[in-house]
Amino acid sequence: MIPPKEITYAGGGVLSAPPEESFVLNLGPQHPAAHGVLRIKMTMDGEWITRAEPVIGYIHRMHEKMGENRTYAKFLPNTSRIDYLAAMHYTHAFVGAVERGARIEVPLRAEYIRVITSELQRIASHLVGWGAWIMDLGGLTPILYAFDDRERILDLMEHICGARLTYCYYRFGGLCNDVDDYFLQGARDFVPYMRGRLKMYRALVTDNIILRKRLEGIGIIDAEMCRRYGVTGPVLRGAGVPYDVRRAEPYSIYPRFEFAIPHYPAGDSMARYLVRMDEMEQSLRIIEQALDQIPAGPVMGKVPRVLKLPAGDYCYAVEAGRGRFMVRIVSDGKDTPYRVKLRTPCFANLSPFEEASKGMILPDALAMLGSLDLVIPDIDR
Amino acid sequence: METPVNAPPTPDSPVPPECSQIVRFAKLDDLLQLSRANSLWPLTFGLACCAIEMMAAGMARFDLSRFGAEVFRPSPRQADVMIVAGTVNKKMTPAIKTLYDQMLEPKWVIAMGNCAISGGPFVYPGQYAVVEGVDKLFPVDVYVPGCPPRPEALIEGILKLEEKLTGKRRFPVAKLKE
Amino acid sequence: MLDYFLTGPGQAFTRLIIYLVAFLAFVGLNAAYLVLAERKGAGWFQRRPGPNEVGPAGLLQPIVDGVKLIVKQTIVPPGTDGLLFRLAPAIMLVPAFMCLATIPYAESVYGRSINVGLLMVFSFGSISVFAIMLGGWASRNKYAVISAARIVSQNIAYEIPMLLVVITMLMVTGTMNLQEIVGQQAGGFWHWNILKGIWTLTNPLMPMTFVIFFICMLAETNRAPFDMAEAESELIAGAFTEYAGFSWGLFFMGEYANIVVSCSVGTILFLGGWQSPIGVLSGGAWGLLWFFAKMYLLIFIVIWIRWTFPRTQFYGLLNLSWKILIPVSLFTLMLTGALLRLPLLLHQLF
Amino acid sequence: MNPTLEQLSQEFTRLIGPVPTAPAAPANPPPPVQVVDFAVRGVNLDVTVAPGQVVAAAELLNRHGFSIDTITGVDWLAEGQMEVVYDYLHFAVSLRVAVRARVPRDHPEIPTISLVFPGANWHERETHDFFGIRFVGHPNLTPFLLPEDATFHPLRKDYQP
Repeated sequence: MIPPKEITYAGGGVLSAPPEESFVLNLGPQHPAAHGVLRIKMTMDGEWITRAEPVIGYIHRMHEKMGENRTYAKFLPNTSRIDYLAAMHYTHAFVGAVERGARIEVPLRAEYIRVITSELQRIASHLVGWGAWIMDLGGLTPILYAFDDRERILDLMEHICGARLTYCYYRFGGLCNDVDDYFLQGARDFVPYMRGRLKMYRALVTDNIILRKRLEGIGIIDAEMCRRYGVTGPVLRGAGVPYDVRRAEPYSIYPRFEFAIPHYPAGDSMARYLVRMDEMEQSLRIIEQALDQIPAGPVMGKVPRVLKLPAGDYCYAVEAGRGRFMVRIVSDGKDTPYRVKLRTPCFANLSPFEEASKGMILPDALAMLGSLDLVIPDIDR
Repeated sequence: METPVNAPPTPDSPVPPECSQIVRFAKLDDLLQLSRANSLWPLTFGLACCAIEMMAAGMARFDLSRFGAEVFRPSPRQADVMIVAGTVNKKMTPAIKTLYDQMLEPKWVIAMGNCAISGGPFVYPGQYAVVEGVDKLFPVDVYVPGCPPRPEALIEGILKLEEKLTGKRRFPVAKLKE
Repeated sequence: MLDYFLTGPGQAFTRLIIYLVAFLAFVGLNAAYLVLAERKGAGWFQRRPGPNEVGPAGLLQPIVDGVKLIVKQTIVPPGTDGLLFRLAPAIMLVPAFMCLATIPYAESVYGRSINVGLLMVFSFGSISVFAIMLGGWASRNKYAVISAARIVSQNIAYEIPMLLVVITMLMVTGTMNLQEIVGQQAGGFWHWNILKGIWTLTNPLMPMTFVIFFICMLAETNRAPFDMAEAESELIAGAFTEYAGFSWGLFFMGEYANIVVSCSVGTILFLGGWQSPIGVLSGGAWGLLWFFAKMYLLIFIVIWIRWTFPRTQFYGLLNLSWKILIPVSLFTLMLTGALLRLPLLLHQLF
Repeated sequence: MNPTLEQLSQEFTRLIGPVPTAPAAPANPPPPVQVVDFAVRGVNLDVTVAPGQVVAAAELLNRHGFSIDTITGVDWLAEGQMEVVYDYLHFAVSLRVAVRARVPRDHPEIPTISLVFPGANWHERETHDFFGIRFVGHPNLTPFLLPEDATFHPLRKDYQP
C-alpha cells in the first residue's frame, strides 16, 4: 500500500483529496490486455486511475513445492513451463545451478549450442511480446508477422528436441542430443532473414506516428524506481541502466562474444520498445559469431549416475527474455533439493506498476502494462 | 458429459418415438446445427502455455479462420466455445465458473492440454493448488491432449466439435500406413 | 385504389416502400458480406487465407454467422434498464435505413429525392451515437459505461469539423439535394468536387477538406484507429459487452450500415456520385456501377486502415479534432466563402 | 563511488558487532560475514545477521546503491528454525550479497524492509504466504499467490494438505 499523496493526472489535473465519485474497475482475471489471468483492481476517477493494485496468484502452479519433492532430473521439465516463452533460458538457469553445485563440466560444443538456442529463444520471446503488445495498442496485424518469424525458430527447435514450446533440451552436463547440419544451416539462414524482417518492422511499426504518440512519455519507470523495486531486463535497460546478466555475472560462454547492451535513457514505453527491437539485432550478432566458432566434440559431460549436491546453497542467474532469472537451490546433501527458489523477472517487473500507473488514463496504463511484457505464470509460478 | 441441448436423440433415449417425430423439425434443426458448427466463436481466454499454441493456431501458418472460428470474442456473452487453455487453479475456479455461466446457450467447452484435462504434470499426492481437470467444474465437450498440444491438434479439436454438432466430419481421416 | 399507388399521386409512397424493403435486404446482406470482406481483407493483409471452408471460397460464412446469431440465446442481464437495453440496437439500425433512403445510387435509382437530403442524412446519422450511449448506459457494466462516455465526447468532437466540411460543400454546391449535387459534377473526374475547386478557384483546399471528411467519418463510425467505443484490448467489447446474439448482431449491422452511409455520402459529395470518371459510359446501369465502385473503394480504404494502424490515444483523438481539424475546417470554410464572394465584390467595386 | 567487496564486508562486520555465543553453539560457528567464491556459490558476500538487524542491513545496502533481488524463506524443520534469505544485486558492479537471518520456527517474526525497498513488499507477502513468516510492520500482509481466504503455508516442511 502506498500512502495517499497528491496525484497529477495525465493532462495536468491534480487530485489531492480522494475523489468523491470513484469506482472500482476489476480488470481481469479474464481480460484481453492482461495476457493471461492477471487481475488488476483499479480505483478509477472517470477514466483516470487513482490506484491500480495487481492481484496475482490465479495461475499459481506450485513449482517451488514440486522442486522439493522430486529429484533434480524430474524437476527439469517444470522449468520450461514457468515462462513458456523463454523456456530455454529457464532450463539453462536450473541446469546451471545444479552444474555449479555438483561441479559438472560442460563440453564446449554444448555451451555453444546453448548460446545459439538461447539467443534464438530470446528473439522468439521478444517477437511474441512485441506482437501481443502492438495488439493491445489496437494494431492487429504485426502479431501475425511476428508469429510467422517465430514459427521459423520453432521449426528449428522442434528439429533438435521435438517440442515447440516446452523444450527441456538442456540436461545436467550438456544437452539431450546433438544438433545436425540442418539446424546449423537453418540458424545461419535465419540471421539474414530476420535482419530483413526487423528492417521492415522498423519501417512499418516503429516509425508509425500513432504508435510513437501512444508510447513516448507514457509509463515512465526511471532508474531509481527500478533499483528500489528490483526491476531488471528490457524495462531496466529502457531506464538507461546497461545491466545485463550476460555481462554482469558472465555465465556459459557469453564472454567470448561481442555484443552491445542496448539501453535508452528515457524510461518510457518507447524506450522499452526500442530496447527489445535492438536486442533482437544483438542476438542475431551473437548467433552469427557462435555459428562461426562452434567446435566439434561431444555434447554431454561426465555426470554421476545419482545426482547429489553437497550441502549448501547455489545461485545461478541468466538473462531471460524478460530479465534476470535466478535459481537458488538449497541442498542438504540428498538427491532432492531441500528448497528451490525461482526468482522470476516478471514478478519484480510488475511490482512498480502500482506506483507508476498512478494518475494515468486507462489506455495508457494498458500500453504500459504491455511494455512490461508480462507472462503471468512467470509471476505466479 | 454431453451438453443436453444438442444431444441427438439416440435409439434408447427416453423420448417416445412418435413424440420426437412431432417436436423435432429435422431439417431446420440440422441447418441450425450446421450454422453453429461453422461459426464457433471462441472466448479470448488464455491461461498458460497452451494459450500460446492457441494464439499460434489463429496465426497465419495454421489459420483457424479458415473454419470461421477466428473471431475471438473477449466478452463471454458473444462467445460460443470456451477453450480452456492451461492450468486452472483453485484461486481461478470461481472466475472460470462465472465465465462459463456468463456464456449463453448453446455453448461448448474444449479442454486444451493435459492441465485442463486432468491437472497434467502438476498433479502429485499432496498438491494444494491445481484443479484436477476442468470437467470437475463444468461439462467438457472435447479434450485435446498434449503438453502443450500442437496448433493442429487444437484445430482437430474444433473439427471434432463440429463433428459432434453436425454428425459429419468435414475432412476424411487420413489412414495411417501400416 | 391500386392506380393511386402505382401511377397516381401515391406513386412516391409506393416507391418508398419498395426501396425500404430493398434497402433492408441490401443493408442486411451488405453488412454480412462486408464482414466477410473485412475478414478476407484481414487475411490478405496478414498473409493467410481467411475464411474459405464454409461454402465455396467461404461465401456462406456470413450466412451461417447470421443464422447462428439469430438462434443464439439472448438475455437482458438482471439489473439493467430493460427497455433501453432492448431499444438500443433498433435505434442504431433504423436511422441508417432512413439515410439510405435519400441516397441516389444512380440517375434514377433513389428512394426519395428530397430537397434537404443532405440535412436529413446528417441529422439521422447523428442518432447512432445515442444508440451506443443508451446501450452502454443500460448495460449496467462498467466497461460499457466508460465506452458510452467515450463515444459521446468523441462524437461531439468530430461532429463539428464534419459539419463545417459539409457547410463548405453546401456553399460550393448551393443545394442540399443530393441528386442535384451529383448532377453538378458531370463530365469526367476533373469535374468532381474534390478536384473542381482547384481549377475553378472556388476552393483550392478541397482535397484537404476531403481528408478531413474522411477522418471525421472514421471517427463517427467508430472505426479504427478511432475505435474508442469498442477498444477490444481495453474495454472488452465496449458498449456491447453485455449484448449477445441477435441484438449484438443488430449493433454490428448498424455499424456497417453507417459505414455504407458515410462512404456513400463521401462519394456523392466529393467523388461525383454516379458520374463516370471518364465522361463516357455514363447513365443507366453504368451509373450504378460507378457509384458502387467508388463507394466500395472508400470502404476498402476503411478496412485497410483498420488492419494497419494501432489505436490512437483518447486525448490525442480529442486534441486532433479540437486543435487541428476544427481550425483547419473553419479556415477552409472562410476561404471558400471569400473566394465565392470575391467575383461579386470585384464586380461591385469596378 | 561504487562499493567494493572489502568495504562491504568491513561495514557488515561493524554492523553485526560481536556475536553472542550461545551455550549450545557448534564448536566452529561459521563467521557471520563470508566472502565466497562466485563461481561456486553464485554470490560474492554471504552475511548472517540477527533478525533485528535486517533493516539496518537493507539500509546499508541501499546507501551503496544495491537493488533488491529477491526474498525467500527456508524451513529448517530439524533445527526448529526458519531462515529468511535476502538477495541483493548491484546494477553497476558485479556484486551479489545474500543476507540471512534465522527466526524460531514457532514464533517466526522479522521486521519488514519494505519501507527501505518498496520492491520487497511483494517478496515478503509471498514469503508470508509460503512459510507463515510474519513481517512486522508490513502494510498489507494478506494472501498473495494463494487464494484470498488461505490460512495454510504450503512450503513448510510439515505441511499436509
